[in-house]
Amino acid sequence: MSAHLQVSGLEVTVSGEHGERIRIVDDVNFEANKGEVLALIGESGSGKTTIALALMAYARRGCTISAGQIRIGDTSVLELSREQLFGFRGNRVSYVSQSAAAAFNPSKSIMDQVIETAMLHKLSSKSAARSKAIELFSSLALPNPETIGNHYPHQVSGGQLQRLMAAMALISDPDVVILDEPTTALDVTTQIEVLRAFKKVVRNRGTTAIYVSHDLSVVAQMADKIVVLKNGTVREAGETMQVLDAPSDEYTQALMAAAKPSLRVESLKKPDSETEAALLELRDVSAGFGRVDADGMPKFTILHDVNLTVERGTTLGIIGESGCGKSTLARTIAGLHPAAAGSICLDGVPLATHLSKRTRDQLRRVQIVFQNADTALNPAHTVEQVVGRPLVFYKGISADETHKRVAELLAQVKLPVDIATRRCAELSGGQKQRINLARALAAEPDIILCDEVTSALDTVVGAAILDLIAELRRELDVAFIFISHDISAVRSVCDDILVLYSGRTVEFGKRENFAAGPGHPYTDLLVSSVPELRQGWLEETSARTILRPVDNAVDVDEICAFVDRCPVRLDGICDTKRPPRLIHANGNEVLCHLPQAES
Amino acid sequence: MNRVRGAGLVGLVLVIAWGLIALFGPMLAPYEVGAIVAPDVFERMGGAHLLGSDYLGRDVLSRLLNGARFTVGLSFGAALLASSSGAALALFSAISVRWVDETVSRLMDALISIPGKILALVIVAAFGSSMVLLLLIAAVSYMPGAFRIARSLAVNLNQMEYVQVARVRGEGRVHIAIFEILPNMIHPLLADFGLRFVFVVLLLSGLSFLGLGVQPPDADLGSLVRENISGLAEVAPAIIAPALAIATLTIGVNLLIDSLASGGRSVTDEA
Amino acid sequence: MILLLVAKRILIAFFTLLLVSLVVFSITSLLPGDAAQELLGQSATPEIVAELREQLGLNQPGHIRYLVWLKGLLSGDPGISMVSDMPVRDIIGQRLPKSLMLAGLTAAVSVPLALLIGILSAMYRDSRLDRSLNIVTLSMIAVPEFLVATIAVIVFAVQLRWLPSITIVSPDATFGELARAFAMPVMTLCFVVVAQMARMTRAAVINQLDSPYVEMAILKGARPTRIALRHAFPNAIGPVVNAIALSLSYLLGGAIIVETIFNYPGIASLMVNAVTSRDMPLLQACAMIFSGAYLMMVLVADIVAIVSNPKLRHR
Amino acid sequence: MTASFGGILAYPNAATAATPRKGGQIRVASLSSSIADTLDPAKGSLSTDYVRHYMLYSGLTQYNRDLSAQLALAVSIETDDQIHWTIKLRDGVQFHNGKSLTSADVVYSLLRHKDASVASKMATIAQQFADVKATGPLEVTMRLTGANADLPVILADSHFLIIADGTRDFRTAVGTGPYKLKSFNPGIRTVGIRNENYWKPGRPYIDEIELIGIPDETSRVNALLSGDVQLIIAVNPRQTRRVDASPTHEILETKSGLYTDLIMRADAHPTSNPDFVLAMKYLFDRKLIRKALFRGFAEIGNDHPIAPTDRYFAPGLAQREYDPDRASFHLKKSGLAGIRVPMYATPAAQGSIDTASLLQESAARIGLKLAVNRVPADGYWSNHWMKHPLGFGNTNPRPTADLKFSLFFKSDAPWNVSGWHNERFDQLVVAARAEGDEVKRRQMYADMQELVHDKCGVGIPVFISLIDAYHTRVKGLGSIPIGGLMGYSFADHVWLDES
Repeated sequence: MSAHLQVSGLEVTVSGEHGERIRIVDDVNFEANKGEVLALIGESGSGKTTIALALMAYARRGCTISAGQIRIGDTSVLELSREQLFGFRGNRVSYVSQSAAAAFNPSKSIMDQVIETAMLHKLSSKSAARSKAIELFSSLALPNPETIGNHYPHQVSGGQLQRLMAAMALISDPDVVILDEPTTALDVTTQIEVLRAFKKVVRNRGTTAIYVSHDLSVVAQMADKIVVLKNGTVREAGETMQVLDAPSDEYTQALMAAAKPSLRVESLKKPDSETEAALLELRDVSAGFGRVDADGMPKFTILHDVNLTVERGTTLGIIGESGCGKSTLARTIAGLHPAAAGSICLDGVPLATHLSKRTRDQLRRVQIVFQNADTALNPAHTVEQVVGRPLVFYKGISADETHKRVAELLAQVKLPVDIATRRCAELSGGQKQRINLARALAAEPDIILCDEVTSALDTVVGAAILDLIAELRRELDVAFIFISHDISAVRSVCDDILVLYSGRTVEFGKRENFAAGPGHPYTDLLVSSVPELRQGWLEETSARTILRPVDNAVDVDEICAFVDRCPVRLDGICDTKRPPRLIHANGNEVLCHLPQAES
Repeated sequence: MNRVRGAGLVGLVLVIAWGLIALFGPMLAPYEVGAIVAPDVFERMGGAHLLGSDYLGRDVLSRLLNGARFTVGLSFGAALLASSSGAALALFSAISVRWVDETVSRLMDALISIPGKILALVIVAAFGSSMVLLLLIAAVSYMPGAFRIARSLAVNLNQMEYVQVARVRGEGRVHIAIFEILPNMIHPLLADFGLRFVFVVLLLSGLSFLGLGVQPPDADLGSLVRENISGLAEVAPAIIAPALAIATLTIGVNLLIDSLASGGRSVTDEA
Repeated sequence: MILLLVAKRILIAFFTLLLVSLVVFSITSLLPGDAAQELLGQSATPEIVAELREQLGLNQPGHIRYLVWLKGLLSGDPGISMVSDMPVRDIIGQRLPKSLMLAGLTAAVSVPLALLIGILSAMYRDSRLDRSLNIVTLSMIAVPEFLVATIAVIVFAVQLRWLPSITIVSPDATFGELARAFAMPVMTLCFVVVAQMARMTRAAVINQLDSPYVEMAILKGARPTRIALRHAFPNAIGPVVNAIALSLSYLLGGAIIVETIFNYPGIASLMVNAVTSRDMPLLQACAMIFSGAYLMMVLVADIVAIVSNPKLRHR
Repeated sequence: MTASFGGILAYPNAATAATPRKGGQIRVASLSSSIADTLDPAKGSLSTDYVRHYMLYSGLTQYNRDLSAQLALAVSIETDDQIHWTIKLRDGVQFHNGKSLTSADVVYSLLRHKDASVASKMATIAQQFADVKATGPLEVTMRLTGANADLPVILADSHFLIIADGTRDFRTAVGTGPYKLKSFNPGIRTVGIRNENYWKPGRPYIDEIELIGIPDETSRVNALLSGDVQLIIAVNPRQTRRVDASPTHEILETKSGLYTDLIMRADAHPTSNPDFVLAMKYLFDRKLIRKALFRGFAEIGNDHPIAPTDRYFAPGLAQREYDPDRASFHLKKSGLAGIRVPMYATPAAQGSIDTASLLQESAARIGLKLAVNRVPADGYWSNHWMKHPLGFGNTNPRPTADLKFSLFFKSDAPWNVSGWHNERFDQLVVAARAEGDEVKRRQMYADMQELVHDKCGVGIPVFISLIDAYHTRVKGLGSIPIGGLMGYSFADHVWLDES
């Protein structure tokens, strides 16, 4: 018996600058049986999405499927006529894309889009399609399945959209569903819910699925088979168990290594003296936007009374999900987003809230490195201009000296010197992020604020950047604030960790304390949501109970901000009073009503 | 892909050809611009007068070779002035405090809402007609459009993280405007410049219809069409030639910008 | 939300109009000669001019005249035309509907045409059709409009005698007569405005066609027409209406050449008239109308953009 | 001396063979169209106004084909001394509203030109009406400030058409003319319907005339050729070929005294230099101007304002030819060789821009640089005309030689365009005006022509013909060289043939 899905000799080309064809997918073969989940794994540029799209006989602009065979059931996909393809796509094979927020049409209601496939292929009546959609919504654990379809895409959250997109893909009961990085854009706490929903639906329906991802840990939870791709070729293929336990290809091994959490900071640096003022100290800092009221507080508050201290040469990690205010915190420290209340002191000297009132030296001592190196480096400038500018600006040194110093800095971030003459736009993502760091270092700052510096990078490249940061810490007397949503990254480079939730510090303490034992319920949730690189982890992790929302009438500032999502909340206390700041046995500060729980 | 490049190439060839004619045309002209040299008016092509004669019996080829200079030169100058002053004002506006930005924007709105040809009419009536004035009129008419585009570019770029990095570094506004924002506007502004060039060519020919063109005996291409319009019924080369000249010039410039812009975002906005 | 926006924009519009009137007034006060001289023409002698100036109130200083005019306008009276001695309101009242009619008809033809061309070129991007349409639209603006109009007249009116060469509209004209009368002016104006709108539509739709949700629709098995019309276009409405608004606002003032050639008594030639005869109240009124029309078009475009976008609508 | 203009009414087209036919409608396109269009004869400033006014009103006299005066509402105009005039009015003439014409209407119509608030174009001319009195219900006596034998001709001017006593509101028109006003929109159109009670029995012929203005000359011809209008004024000579090519349309050329002149101010440098002036005059290639600019629709001029068709034209005066050598000689003599002089031309003066380019061309050959300044038509008369050392002007046909000389050349004339001052010439003007002896008068005018030709800073290269074009169904059209469309008064004369 032949496999349900069979790909052989697949080749995809793009046309190069001079009209020549460049192969971006080269002789790819794999197969999957009915009901199996096959994972295509690889980094950006590995051709995984191109292959996935080829399964629907679709190639993006400029690409051509130039050779190979794809069989689904008894259909030879690449031989379908243009007209047949209209009936095939969406009907026999459907697709869930990485960014649901972008893949939903912003101007049409969700329900219209979910049932569109059924309507296009005349699979059922409109009302039947609607009820089927509602059924899928509830089996995907979406809230309010009856009404959620009436909303527009921007009105629901990213995690919900991702599940809605799965419903859209499944409405036609396709033979094969392609899930292209469906959880990459999500927070870990959301990701686990979405993964669980996908797995349940795929298993229950016996759908054959292609799961495209760069994340081995996620794939470990979902896939029966893994195909490892690099530069458009298959590096390794096999059962999930076998690939994870005994990877034969060295690239697979490198992937595995990068995915495993590692500790990059060996020794904790102690403050030189207790009497010396901390390098950076924030006291009761609040910030927000909108009209400022009589008390000087803005209409929408993003940060609530944040306190933190960074000692010279240490690294503070700030972790939290998207929207928790962690980037605002970095911008507030940098003076880009003026604080509404509280104080920020550098070496005991208060900093002006707005950067225009800070001295040039104060500005020099605090540098910020942004998440997205693509937008953080001026594409019109050369590397030397970018890295050299702080030297000229702060030190006013000569051109010759600048040139020499730039070379040193490039060496420091492990880049070849000849890169100095190239334009930033021509560099790769990892190179850009290194330049980004080199620019910050050029100012010889006391502290560098790193805002999600690895999250836009591939795993291997991101790991290398983490290594670099760890090395810089060792070699230079620079403090870092390392902001991330990725707790393993934070744990690997930081001395102290601050957990931010809804603009409030919910837990603060030493890094070691976060590896083990219970802390704030939110911290626990974060830690437990990070997928582990083994099969079965998803099933072992307890499903989250759906909680009753708290009465809207209560002023959220007067109760625990986490109460809506807290699995261990105490009704009558958590939803009525502001939580106290407790010191746990391990020394961590925790913002919670509950005494330290035993786990 | 290759074909697009082909069209761009055609555009480039046309633009270069007209550039050369603008520069060297007067030297190549077989007759004096103002001299009546043909025995009859609206003569056919060929013979002593390659493109025939005009409504007074002047040599069309000579007038065309001379006229290109004005159309190309004036349009180039005016478009350059419009684009550069619009961009400068936009940069200034984008980095200024809100009320300055708002006032400048409203002023541009006010300017853009006065029809260009009528503005030209008023200004020519007020100050008389001269090359410099025509250039200024065209520049003023199209400056608000350039401003709008440049401002929206500048406002977007102003939000970019590299600009924030510069700000955190403590760089002044002028440095940010000139070294951080401006270099990244150049490409779309160039495409916009090409469009503005075309608009100016058309405005000038519209102005020549209203009798506000270049001073005689010289005539820009639009004036050549206009003054020979009575030869239209007999399909005189005197009117066909300059009309074709305008068409090839504007289409050439458009094709060239299209192929340049197809790499990046295409920038097309209001007149 | 929308009401608030409208209110705010109208306020800004008033400010802009004030600015326009100041600009127009200061430019025109630089004009040599005045209504009195123009009224008397070649036969003017200094004494008569002085006397007439006195009567027209032209001997008052400029800023006083401006304030008087502004006061009148604010109380709803744009004044009396100096040249024709008729209320400006009546003169405009005769011309404006004609201009609006021409602009309206042109819009009714050009907008669907431009959308069709724009969407078709976007759908078949870089195809032979796209390139031909591109050349066609480019050629449309590449020929001076007075030449287009004159060729049309010679072909359709003089040679073929299908259409009238000048646009005369009697109040009791039938639809057929109207269509014949307006065919050529509308066509000429379309030549001017269609290209720009079509090119903007193409760019805006292509912009949407490159977005992930369009790829999603393709992968659902939707056909190109459905993708262009039902998926991409609704999201391109914002920039498209903006381009349309800008192009159409040209139709009132930019119609001067068409009005001249087809002898159509619209408001653009009225304004030219006002300039040449130095009829300040009339000139100012025309400027206010052009400027007001522009601001209104832009406002309407913004409102349409908001209404068409659920993100802005449901905020 | 007694001058009497009485007796039989002789209409210009009385000799036409065919019998006029009544009925039909035509649309006529004139030149201009603006909100300044008026129903007030005193304010008429452009051809459309004149045509409209002649449609709606009648005057005391009207022009003959030779621009002499013919009686109209007046049945006699008598004088002994060219100062005191007695005018008897036609009995039984009714205004469009039924009111009868009386002497009060005439007095009002003539005296209002002296009222500045009327802003009459004829204010200066009307200054000579020292006194106008009604001396009977149908009799008016006038006293002039000085002798003027041309009064009857002056009264034929459209500005002096007769309106009802006390009329101030010109939103509508109540006259005694051949057509009653049906509708009037300034800048758009005038529609007149036949006045059944017109004082000329049997006239007018056409039921309804719609008058529009088409300023664009190509559009005007197109409108004629496409059948949208049946009669047009001011065809550009270059467009006549198109009309000729149409079997159903014809051209009507009227040779006239219209000229575009080069004005060289006597009170400014360098045009005060008589040799410079002569050099300029020799630079005119008159034959080329006639051929190239006017396609033959012009008569060669001789640098004085009397056209060859005028009865006072002096044939003995030698024609000045294009002569670059002499021009060069005079330029050298003037010591101004090599200077650069700005020259102002405008669309407002017909043909001036092209004439300027031709002059520029021929001047360049003798080393004189003329910089052509083209300025817009609006504002030209008040801001440029007669204000620059070298510039163009344009003078419409005037009915008499006296008017031409005394309005534009006499040293105290308001429009002494070149600022010329010649005592002998001034004396001749006054003397000729009062001279009753035709032979002596002719000699005086010949002397004046020679003076202007030799000494005055005005160059008149050609006299421009007036060109109308019409559909061949339009009959009865003739020439009255005061202006196009039969001196603007076609409505009184034409009829429409069976198609």
